[in-house]
Amino acid sequence: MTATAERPATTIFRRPRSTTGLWSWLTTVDHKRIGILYGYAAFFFFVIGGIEALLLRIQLAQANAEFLTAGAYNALFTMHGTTMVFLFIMPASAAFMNYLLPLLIGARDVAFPRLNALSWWIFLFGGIFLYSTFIFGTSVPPVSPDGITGNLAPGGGPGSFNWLADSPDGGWFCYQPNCGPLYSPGTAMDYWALGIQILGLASLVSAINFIVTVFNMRARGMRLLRMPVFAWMTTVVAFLLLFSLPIIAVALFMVAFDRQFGTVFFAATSGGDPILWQHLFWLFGHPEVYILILPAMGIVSEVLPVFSRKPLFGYSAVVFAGAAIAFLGFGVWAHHMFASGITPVAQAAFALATMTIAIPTGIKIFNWMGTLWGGRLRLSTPMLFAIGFLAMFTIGGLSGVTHAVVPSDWQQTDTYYIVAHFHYVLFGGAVFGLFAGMYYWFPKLTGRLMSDRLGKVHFWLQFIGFNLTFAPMHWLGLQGMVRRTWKYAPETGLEPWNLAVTVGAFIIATSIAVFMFNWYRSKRRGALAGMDPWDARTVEWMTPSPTPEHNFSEPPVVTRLDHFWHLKYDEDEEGRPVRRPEADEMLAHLEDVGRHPTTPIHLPNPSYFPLVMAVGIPLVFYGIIYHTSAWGKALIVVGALIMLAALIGWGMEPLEEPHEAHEPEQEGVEEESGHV
Amino acid sequence: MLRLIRGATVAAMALLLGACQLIGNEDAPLTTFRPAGPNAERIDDLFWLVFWIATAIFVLVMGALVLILFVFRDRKKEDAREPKQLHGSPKLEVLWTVIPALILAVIAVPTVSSVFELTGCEDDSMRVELTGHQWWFEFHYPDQGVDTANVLVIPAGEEVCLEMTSDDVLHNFWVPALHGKRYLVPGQTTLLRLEASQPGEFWGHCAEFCGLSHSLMRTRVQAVSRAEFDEWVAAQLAPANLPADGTPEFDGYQVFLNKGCTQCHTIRFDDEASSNIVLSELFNGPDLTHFASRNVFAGAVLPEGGETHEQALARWLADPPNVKPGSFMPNLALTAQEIEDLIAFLESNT
Amino acid sequence: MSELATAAHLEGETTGVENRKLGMWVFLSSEFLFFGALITNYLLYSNRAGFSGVYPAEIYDIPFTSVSSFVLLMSSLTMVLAHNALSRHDQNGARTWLFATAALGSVFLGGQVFEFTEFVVNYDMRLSSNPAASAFFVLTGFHGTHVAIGVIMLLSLRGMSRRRGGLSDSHGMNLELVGLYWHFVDIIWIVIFTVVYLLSAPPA
Amino acid sequence: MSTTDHPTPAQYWKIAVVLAVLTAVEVALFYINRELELGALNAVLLITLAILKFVIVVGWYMHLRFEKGLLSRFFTAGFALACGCYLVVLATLGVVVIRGG
Ligand code: HEA
Ligand code: HEA
Ligand code: HEC
Ligand code: CUA
Ligand SMILES: [Cu+2]
Repeated sequence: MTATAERPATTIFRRPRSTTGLWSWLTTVDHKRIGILYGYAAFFFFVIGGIEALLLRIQLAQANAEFLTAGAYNALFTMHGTTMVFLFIMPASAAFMNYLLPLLIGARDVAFPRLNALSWWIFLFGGIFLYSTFIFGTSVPPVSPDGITGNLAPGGGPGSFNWLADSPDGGWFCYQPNCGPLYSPGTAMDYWALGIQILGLASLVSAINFIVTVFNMRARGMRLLRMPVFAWMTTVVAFLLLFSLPIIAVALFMVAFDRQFGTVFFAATSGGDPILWQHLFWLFGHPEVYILILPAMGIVSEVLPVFSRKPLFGYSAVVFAGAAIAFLGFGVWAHHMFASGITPVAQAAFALATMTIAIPTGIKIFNWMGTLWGGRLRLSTPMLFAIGFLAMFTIGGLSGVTHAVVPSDWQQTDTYYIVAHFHYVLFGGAVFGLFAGMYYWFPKLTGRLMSDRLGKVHFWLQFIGFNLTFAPMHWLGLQGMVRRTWKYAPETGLEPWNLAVTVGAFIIATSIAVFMFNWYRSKRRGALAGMDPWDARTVEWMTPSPTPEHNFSEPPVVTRLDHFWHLKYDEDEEGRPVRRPEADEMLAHLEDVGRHPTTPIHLPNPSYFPLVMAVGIPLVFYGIIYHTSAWGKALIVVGALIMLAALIGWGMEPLEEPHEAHEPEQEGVEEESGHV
Repeated sequence: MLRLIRGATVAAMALLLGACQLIGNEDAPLTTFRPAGPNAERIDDLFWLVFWIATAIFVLVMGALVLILFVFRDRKKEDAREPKQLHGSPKLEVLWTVIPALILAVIAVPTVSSVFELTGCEDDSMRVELTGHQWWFEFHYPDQGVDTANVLVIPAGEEVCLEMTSDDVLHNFWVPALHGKRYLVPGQTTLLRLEASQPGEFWGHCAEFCGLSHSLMRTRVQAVSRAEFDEWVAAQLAPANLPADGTPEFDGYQVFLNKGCTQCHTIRFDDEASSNIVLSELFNGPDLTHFASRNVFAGAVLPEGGETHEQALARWLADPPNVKPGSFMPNLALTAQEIEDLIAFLESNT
Repeated sequence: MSELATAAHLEGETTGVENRKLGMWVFLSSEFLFFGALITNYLLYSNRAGFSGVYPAEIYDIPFTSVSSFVLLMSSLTMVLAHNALSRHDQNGARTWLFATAALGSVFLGGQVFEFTEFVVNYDMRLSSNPAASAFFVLTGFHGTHVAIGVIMLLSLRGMSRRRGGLSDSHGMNLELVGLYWHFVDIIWIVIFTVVYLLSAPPA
Repeated sequence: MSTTDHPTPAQYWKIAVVLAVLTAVEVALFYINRELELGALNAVLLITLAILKFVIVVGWYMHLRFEKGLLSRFFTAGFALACGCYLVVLATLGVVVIRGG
């Protein structure tokens, strides 16, 4: 089907045309720009989440400290966890997926470019909605079942950050009934529940988009088992999102209904079952942790081969292990509930299921080491981070296995031992992996290289800071430090290590500052990268850097895994690569064609409607929070009308403007693509 | 610069490990490493088994990684040869699937068996009903008829079965020296068995986030000999002493009656005196009949920092939510005199 | 070493299914998890003993619900007939069947409104009565919302077809998509009708 | 756009009749069970009937039978995953009792 088949019946607005400046970013449907937007937003939230963590750490540096009030502390760890998971790692992964997925599979864009823009805007507004709790949210003292009103925390001095206490404070898994209407009255928790709901919507739309992209948009010859591992992991993550988000959506609706409309799903006083929430949350939450780690594993699988100058060892094993992790990930959720009083049969079953995940994960680890084995390891910054990932993730994974040993977990659960585990996998794993990717693909993004020297300073500072922060937490946990604790008594003997942890956190912060400086400077003044700075293997490097708007002038025709590498290298009898004599000429040709396409290329036109549509959603959700008041109802109506208008506009606007090719030379040729 | 940082890393790691070793012997009352009863010991054994297996894997994997980095690092020599392009090895894939599976099987067997061994209670063990409140623990001994709070007294060498529930949100009862954790779920009953081999006092903590003062919801378990336990029960069953007229204790008693304390707290006197107190069903606060017999109170948080029981009580009565943010016991605006009298009265209830 | 780019190498890069249709199927597969959670929720609570107030299973009007289930089921027939008519370029037929589908859907919705009102007014079963009631209303309510969205989509398709004198090929895809969604909502009701209405019983 | 071997309208009507009959049987079973207390048999029968209707609608009305296998794989994946996970949730919450435990 081509867009020429019909003329737009009415054009309410003129189509956006700007290709530079603010408007171009507000209306873009280019997957690369959307990726960049995701990336900066995610990093912004990383800094916010990090600052929250630093505040937590200052409070915990000493026993019985009074730096933060209890209310502020509880709000901060809740927002820290929520931010890092939903507003940092997920969108940062989405940034990579958006930017890279089409490039990796040799496509011009994702299947539904406008839906892609919609996902981004929904995400952004979801994040803003969630954070607006700091301004609009309220916490009021709970009322006991017997009708006695509790007391709020004493205010503390102006330096005690008590104003932060008016925000969600139930932990990132919001256990019921503490998060219910009875024990968390006030609107803060509504912001949390509805904010996560909005963010989930954004991810669900992305997931569908990526799945269709992978199955329908690959370049010729790019069979599934020729896709780069990162594209594979994107696919796997998309399926994880697809199947786990509806679960949390229902769970969050139940919370929201309990809080807003008087249902009693989790109200123990009316017979509701608080454990049901835990099942639903973790049935989502455990797949979620693989949603967080698999993209990083994909990145590492791209980086290690390039810097070892060897193909990925056991490509298909790595791919299938990724899929197996995802599949098994749906069968282990109750390992977060070993202490909840589920039957021993269930505990044993979930323990066994949990342990099996170590097998496919081990397969990945060992294949990565097989990749390194016998290679010519260039320890540039991306490689350092990838190796850091390998080492740190293994530690986190092994402590994960110790949790799977149920009776041990009864001791460990809800202590800093768990906090240590998940920071090793989340920070040591996902964050190290993401940094590897940032250094690796920075040239693709900007055409320049990041400073390797500063990169190494960043790496080593972060590596030290990270271990100093999170290694002692194992110890603290086993010495009895429960998590989510605002204060601990001096007699517990926990103080020295807590101080070390806090120092470590500040070293991490320093390292991040180094990174930010490096990024800023390299963008302006970094060495020019050229098209293929790393002598890479995959087809995204077959386009000039920075990537031109149309990605590929001629989409590659892929003949095998690591297509690009094999265009550059032949193998001798020993199986060692020999650079083809024509390689340099080919690169020059690719660069030239990439910049100056010979055939006209038709790209999806920018559109206002994703942005407009996304504006409506938070309005409706604000309206729901205040639905008892007239203006709350008005907000719902206004939001709905905006969405409806956007929908109509969207429906009437063809994806590609048939008679306004965006460059004069590009008339006539139609690219096949969907209409959404 | 870089070399410096790298050197520092290695040194820091070594220090870290060493320091762990040192502080291992330190006196941490909540540590999981000093099990004091059969349940915790069983867990401890299991932990160490798994710990050493994990450490072995860790050492092997890290050792191999460091070795690889050392051997295969590109030394940027001109004549360096390109590496052989290995694509994988089905044999190795099988190997590193099977070996971890076998290791896990080794871990799985004791895991599963101990789960069954350590869950639930023996039928004939002594029962204690435990109810979690924001932010204190209430203990009721149904067979003995004793009510107390925050300090659980048990006979050493005997199994005690906690039948646990919660009055409000989730809590999680944890005494590391005696057993792992178990949730207290409103509307449901969960079981946890505790046994201390020797007399002693053990610290505990609520481990599930339960609102504003979760970090100040602690507990103690005191294991005593059977004889002492029986004595303790007898003492707890005795009614509180009605103070004689004109003493400071009596003034405190009057304050207690008149300042609304009885809305939430029970003190059991002998029958005649009890009839003086209108016990309101309004709210359930800790039973204060033998308040002074408990070495810690207010969620086992007070006294703290070396203060005496009396000093702590004075601080508590002056402004409970200041000691414990969010506490359901309000600041009753007591005068210094009233507080003094109350202390005299409450401290006499041993 | 390098192989030739033979035709066999280049096969199988896409599914051949139109993007939007693939997207719709992918979306529908995730809806199982959505409704599954709601049904689970109902199953958990529907026969727990000890709630105050009535249980939904005590007051079902099976004959009434059977009729509205039948109505929804038949709307799947009219939906598929609309699709079939369009594929035969029978614009009028398509319009008629679309309208019939929307009408049947509306009847079903009307039935649901009636049922809810009945439960609230006659039996005082409300969202807040007990978890079983909460679960019932939220499950069937979300299903009803899906039906309502379907009806709106059907009507706008029909409206578009009238304004433009017919549905073009690309609208044919729209119709097919709406159809898939519609049938899906119907099969969810098949499950709900059996599991929630016919099989559930109040606690003994 | 659509494949050629779709059912004809006549077939669609026939399928509708089958569906209607199955529904009638379901309702009948409900009343029979009230009188005769069929117990587990009732559940088995009703669920079988529902599955039958489900498969018919998906297979013919949604044309899944006539589509690329990939679509059925996606669809069944969602369905199977939902059934699997939620049954385990119910089992763990003690609603579905699995014998032998
Ligand atoms: C990136 C995220 C991520 C990842 C990848 C993992 C991976 C794993 N996690 Fe983790 N986990 C979290 C994030 C993650 N987790 C979070 C956020 C929480 C806490 C949530 C909260 O309470 O707030 C948590 C909590 C958590 C718990 C609950 C603890 C509790 O609260 O009581 C458990 C229990 O079993 C667990 C287990 C595991 C296991 C077995 C793995 C496995 O996948 C690990 C597998 C990897 C390896 C084992 C290492 C490499 C393998 C080899 C070298 C092969 C050889 C190894 C063996 C033979 C053992 N995790
Ligand atoms: C990906 C996820 C992620 C990441 C990266 C982190 C990063 C960090 N976390 Fe995170 N954490 C979680 C996920 C994560 N955390 C989750 C899910 C929880 C559970 C929450 C709950 O219980 O509900 C948790 C809980 C948690 C706790 C437990 C709180 C409690 O139980 O009471 C602690 C305590 O120390 C902590 C500390 C830290 C620290 C010090 C970092 C540091 O690594 C952060 C370092 C980053 C920065 C410091 C960035 C800032 C940069 C700068 C400031 C540069 C300078 C700026 C300028 C020049 C402008 N975290
Ligand atoms: C509205 C209810 C309420 C009133 C009125 C009240 N209390 Fe309390 N009291 C509590 C609660 C709840 C606790 C438990 C607080 C905690 O540990 O978090 C408590 C704890 C205590 C404790 C510590 C008990 C222990 O063993 O932990 C003492 C002593 C005490 N109150 C004395 C008093 C006195 C004296 C008065 C009257 C002047 C009083 N209370 C009035 C609710 C109340
Ligand atoms: Cu009670 Cu934490
Ligand atoms: Cu998990």
